[in-house]
Amino acid sequence: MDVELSDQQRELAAGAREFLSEQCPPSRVRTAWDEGHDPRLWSQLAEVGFLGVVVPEEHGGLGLGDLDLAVLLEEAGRVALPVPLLETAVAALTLLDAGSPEQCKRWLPGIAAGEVVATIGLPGQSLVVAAPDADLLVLARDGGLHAVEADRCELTPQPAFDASRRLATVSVDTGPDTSLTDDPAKLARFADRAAVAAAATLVGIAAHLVRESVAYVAQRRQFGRPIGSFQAIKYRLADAHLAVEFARPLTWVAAHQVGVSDAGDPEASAAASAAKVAASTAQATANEHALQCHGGIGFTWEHDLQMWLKRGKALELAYGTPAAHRARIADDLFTGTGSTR
Amino acid sequence: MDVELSDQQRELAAGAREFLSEQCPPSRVRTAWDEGHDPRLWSQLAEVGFLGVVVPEEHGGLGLGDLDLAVLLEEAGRVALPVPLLETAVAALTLLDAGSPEQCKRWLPGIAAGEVVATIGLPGQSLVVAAPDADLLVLARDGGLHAVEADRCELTPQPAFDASRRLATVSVDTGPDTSLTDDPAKLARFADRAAVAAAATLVGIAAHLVRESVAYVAQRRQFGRPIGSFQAIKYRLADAHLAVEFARPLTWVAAHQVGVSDAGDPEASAAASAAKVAASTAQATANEHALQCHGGIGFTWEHDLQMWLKRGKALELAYGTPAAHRARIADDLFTGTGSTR
Amino acid sequence: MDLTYTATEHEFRAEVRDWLAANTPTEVLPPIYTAAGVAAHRVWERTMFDAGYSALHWPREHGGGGAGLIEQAIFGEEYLRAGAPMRLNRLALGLAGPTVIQFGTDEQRRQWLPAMLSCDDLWCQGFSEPEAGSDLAGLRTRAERDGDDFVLNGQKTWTSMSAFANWMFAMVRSDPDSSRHRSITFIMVPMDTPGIELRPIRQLHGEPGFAEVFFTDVRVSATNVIGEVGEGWSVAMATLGFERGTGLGDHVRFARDVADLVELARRAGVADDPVVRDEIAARWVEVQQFRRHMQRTATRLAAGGTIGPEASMTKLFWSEMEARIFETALKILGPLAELADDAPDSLADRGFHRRYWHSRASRIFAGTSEVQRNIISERVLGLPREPRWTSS
Amino acid sequence: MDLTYTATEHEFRAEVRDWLAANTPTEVLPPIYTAAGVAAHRVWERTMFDAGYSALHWPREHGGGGAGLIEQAIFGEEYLRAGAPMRLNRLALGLAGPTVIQFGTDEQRRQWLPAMLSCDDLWCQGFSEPEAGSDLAGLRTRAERDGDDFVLNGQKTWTSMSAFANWMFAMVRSDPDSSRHRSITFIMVPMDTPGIELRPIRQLHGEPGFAEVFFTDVRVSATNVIGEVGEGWSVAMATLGFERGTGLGDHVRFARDVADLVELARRAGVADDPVVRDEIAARWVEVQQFRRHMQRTATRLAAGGTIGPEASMTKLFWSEMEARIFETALKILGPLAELADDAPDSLADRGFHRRYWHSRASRIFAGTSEVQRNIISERVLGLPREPRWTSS
Repeated sequence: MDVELSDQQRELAAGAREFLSEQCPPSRVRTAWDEGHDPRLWSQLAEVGFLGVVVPEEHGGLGLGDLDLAVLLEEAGRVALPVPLLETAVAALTLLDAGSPEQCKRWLPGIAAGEVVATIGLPGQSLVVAAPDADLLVLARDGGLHAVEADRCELTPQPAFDASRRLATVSVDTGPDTSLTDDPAKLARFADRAAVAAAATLVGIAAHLVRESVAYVAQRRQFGRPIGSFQAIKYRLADAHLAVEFARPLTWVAAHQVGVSDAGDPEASAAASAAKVAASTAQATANEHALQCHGGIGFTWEHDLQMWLKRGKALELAYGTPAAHRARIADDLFTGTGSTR
Repeated sequence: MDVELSDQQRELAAGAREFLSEQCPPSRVRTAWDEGHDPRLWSQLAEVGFLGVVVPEEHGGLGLGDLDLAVLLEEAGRVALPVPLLETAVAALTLLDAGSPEQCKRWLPGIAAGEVVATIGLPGQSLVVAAPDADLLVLARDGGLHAVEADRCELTPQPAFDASRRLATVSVDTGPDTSLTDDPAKLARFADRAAVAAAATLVGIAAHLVRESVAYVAQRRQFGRPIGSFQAIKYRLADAHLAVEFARPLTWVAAHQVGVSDAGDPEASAAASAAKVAASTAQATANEHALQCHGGIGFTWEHDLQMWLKRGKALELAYGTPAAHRARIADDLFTGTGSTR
Repeated sequence: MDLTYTATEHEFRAEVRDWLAANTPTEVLPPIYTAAGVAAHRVWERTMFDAGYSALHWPREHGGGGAGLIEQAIFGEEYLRAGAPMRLNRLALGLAGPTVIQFGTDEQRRQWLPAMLSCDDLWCQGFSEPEAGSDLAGLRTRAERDGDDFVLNGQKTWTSMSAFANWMFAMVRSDPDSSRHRSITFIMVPMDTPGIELRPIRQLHGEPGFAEVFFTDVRVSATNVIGEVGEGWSVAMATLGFERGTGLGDHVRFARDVADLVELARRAGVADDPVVRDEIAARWVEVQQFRRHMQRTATRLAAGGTIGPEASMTKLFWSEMEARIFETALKILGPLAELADDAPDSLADRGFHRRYWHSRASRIFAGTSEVQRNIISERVLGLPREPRWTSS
Repeated sequence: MDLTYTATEHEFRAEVRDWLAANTPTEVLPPIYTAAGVAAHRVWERTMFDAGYSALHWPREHGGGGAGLIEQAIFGEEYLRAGAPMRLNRLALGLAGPTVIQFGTDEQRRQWLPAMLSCDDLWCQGFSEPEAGSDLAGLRTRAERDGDDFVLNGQKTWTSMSAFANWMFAMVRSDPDSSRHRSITFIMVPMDTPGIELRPIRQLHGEPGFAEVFFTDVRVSATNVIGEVGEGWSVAMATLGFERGTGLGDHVRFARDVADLVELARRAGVADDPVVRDEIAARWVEVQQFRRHMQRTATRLAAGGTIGPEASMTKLFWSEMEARIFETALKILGPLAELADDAPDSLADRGFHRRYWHSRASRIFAGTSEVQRNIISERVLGLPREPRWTSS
């Protein structure tokens, strides 16, 4: 029993934090809002191996697993990384899980090398992030999973309040040649992976919101004292910090379980849903309190806070709303396999 | 347009507050917990006219209406009155609304004179308050309303955590001779009246909880200062006070509407449900914060706070849970008459 | 208690409704942060003015409608129901005007009131400063007496309409040596005075509408002072009190927001989801609470009562309620919530995106929820004030 | 990350499970606030002692089980799953014992530890006072030196088990002239000393279990002081730190509470109500958060880490979670929620009524939620402390 990161994972986190804070300052996120996909940032991520973090070494990646990806995505959340690392990594894991050796060979080396931008579309959800930038779309369609090249997709761009999300609805001709699998268990694991990846990113976003707010209220003075000395402010941030710290280990465990369990394992699915609920809730708490602690300045376009506020709000509801995940948990609690008991 | 009490209603409130605080101090509430129904208190309430507040003058009452009753019940809530004034008054209003002249003549004078204890049983709800003490039970049974004498009822006592509530389940042989009405509109108004009367009582309970807590935290010192000077405590009580003050006018309006509208008027029903939700929520907020502000001392049997905490929690869920009332409002919002629009 | 209206009030409502039906622009006017929008709204305000509706709440002797509180509420309700344009000169009619009426000299009244009514003058407000947000009395903009003038140096922020306003009512510090509250002066500043510079503030949701206003040796005649020099704090508090008295009829706006939730749930296909229904019903109840509270407030004011610190309760309730309404909307929209208002698949309309984020700001502007809770606990409930801060 | 157990751990779990299955009393023991209950629980504790399970977490050299954190967690889980009786001498084994082990002399260890393990001595805690609740350092019970003794005068409150305990570990003020924290001494008081009087406190839900303890010229040997005279504050803080380290395996209790919610919903006929299901699922998620947090804490402690102010996060989370669990239960039960546990129609069992109200108290005892939030914001997040109070 060991519910903690390994030394290697801690190093990955520290390395990612250093790299991302240097290479992806808020100004670069802002640029992506205006100018779209940032191919230079994408190449940089490939160079340090982050794009291939879950790609096996034989295909040019680091060969790490779901938990390592979660660690990396928390760091991506902290900088509001404006490129589809989450989606590309989940696509890679899904190719590995459900694709043929040929399909893996065709796409994984390109993903690791940064030559392929991939994204994902979940069952029953119409919006696809980064669709205009993707070379490969892993989509749940017609009861199965499909790997589709970009030129077989027709996109309708759907602008979002976080411009870097670059959403679109996608219409596509699926066929036997695009099919990865029809196994519902693998379909479930695909959705679970997306939920956990979103949870990890949300933990990072929420942690950043708390951290920025703590720094701000410590120096912002009103009524002759730092506003961080007022209990009302202190308790907001204590509650937000609590929510974040209690979402993180659950998210790690869910990532680990989704990775090591059999596809469709109900305990792993329950853990994934729980992680998404907990991280979404933590983000919502941090989001509310961060803006309130910043006051008017946080409501300006100029202030960087908005980029995390918007990304957080978007991811809170993407890849399964908290309500949908709770409904799934309740089904298991009341009628399911007992994995939630 | 006048959403305020009349001078007469204000006088009623002031008179009731003076009378009840003198005649029904916490010690008397405590006694009722141990010794059951307090016939002397019942007689005193009759003498000042409170038991006949809604009974027409021809039957020996004050001939006032639903709003006057709500004003009185708020005061009853403030002292945690341990006798079934609420139930007796709703029974009286229902006899007036649905009973024959004979039925009115038979019961109303006795109610006003304090010779009859009455209680009510709502559709679909098994528990009846003060059943062991009641001479008359107005019960929703078999799709209609019935006025049943105590000796035709068989009781199963159901002890509650607030011992003064004296609950029982009731089995009864209804027949044409017990019937008041089969009109669904009148049945609806019966339930609406109970909900509004509960709401008014809850407002009083919640107001008392806030008031006691304000007094306590102003004098209780910790860390060398009154705990009422801590923002965390102040905000709890500000929120509770806000909830109470914003529940009261809605409760008044609902009482007024239930009284002056046609039986089953959907707007009045929506108002009644809204009042019960708002007052229950206000009580829940005040309940939580009052105990937290009192700390350990509030958790003792000796401290009087517990009597309001328990009565409040009981009434919060009685006469329609907040969830049930919200579901009814939602039905109206989505598919109903549009009275909620 | 009487929920009915008198025959006269019914007549008034019918009259207002008819007039609005006949005169409300059928097309949505351009936003007021654009020149075209200001021009279009000026035309509308002129129409209102000609009909005698521009300032119902002002006394007749000063060109207002002299309407009672109930009429004001009726007008507010009908105005919102008609979907009429937002009021352009809100700050003049709601704040600056009543201040001039109460504290101004006859000469000052003549100078400013008529042009407020006609919208020939547009006004902005100069209270907030970067270092004085919640702590209004912490303001630093200096006003030094120099002959018949004051010379202003400093900075205001969160100034709305400043790009188009030709007047600002402002609080300035006229005596740096005096206490925080005793050294503040309330003054009217012509916005075309040399030394005034604007820097627009773009809001989180992308819209403009606010600006920082910088004063460098801005020379303003001392005749523009309202009340006594050094007594501006109490004038300003009265001004903010006027703001707190408004909002009659606002429940119509929130009721419409809740009706929008019902509609959104239908369009999102979750109208039968009991969790969604439960939450929408909770919002509806809150709007009813607000509605009845506001009607009670109007009744009290109509009977000659006044609003004191209880105004903080109104602000706290509606701003928190509004935030909850739009959080509920987000949940209803689910993954579609993040779509911009002009996205093809957006289920939301009428500027949902702007309204959601704006509801988040409502808890901050015009007194944060924290400031309101301080006022409620200290001035309504009488709890002890915060201890003075001694840096440790 | 490794969610599996080693073969040794599996073996240990099996062994514990088997032992508990064979030895756990099949009938519910009388409550420990009765003499019969104390006697019955003493028998059980003796059984545990004989099996070597009475203090798994103590070092072997002091008679404990010398178990690692993981074993402790496994034992805690199995103990709760078996529905074994509540521990009688919790305060001795969890607080007083570890304090004596860390700060006591060899002589003191010999004097007290064995009888704690065997339950021959029962211990109570003397920290809280009427004027020193959240503000522990505000305590007033005086201890004056007189020859080889201290003479105690004052009052403790919220003392559990005091009617049956023969020892109390207490904080007393040994030097009224010194600063708040520097004048506190940690001392062991024999409860049969003349001058000690008890007044039972009945709790809100009707149960006894606590008492006020009055000291009038109570003479205690100075050899009973733990650590140095005047250094009792740091000893007591370490003692409370031990408390914060416990709770491994507690997630089993909360998981069972959530399972109870599911069962309650079935019995109340609302198992298909999506609003109820949504809320129960939310509670389940919270318990999973707590479970993984506690496992992570155990991992850290097992690796030699320590718990500092983060312990406040654990307390705040579980106490707020527990209160939410039972609020959810109330909503599920609806109008039946107010029924006493022994009412014929009560759907709740296993002391629901007591558990509901107790969950309300969890936010108050052992450091209120306010105290925990202060610690988190100041000592974890580093925000400024409260300003000092100057009466105004």
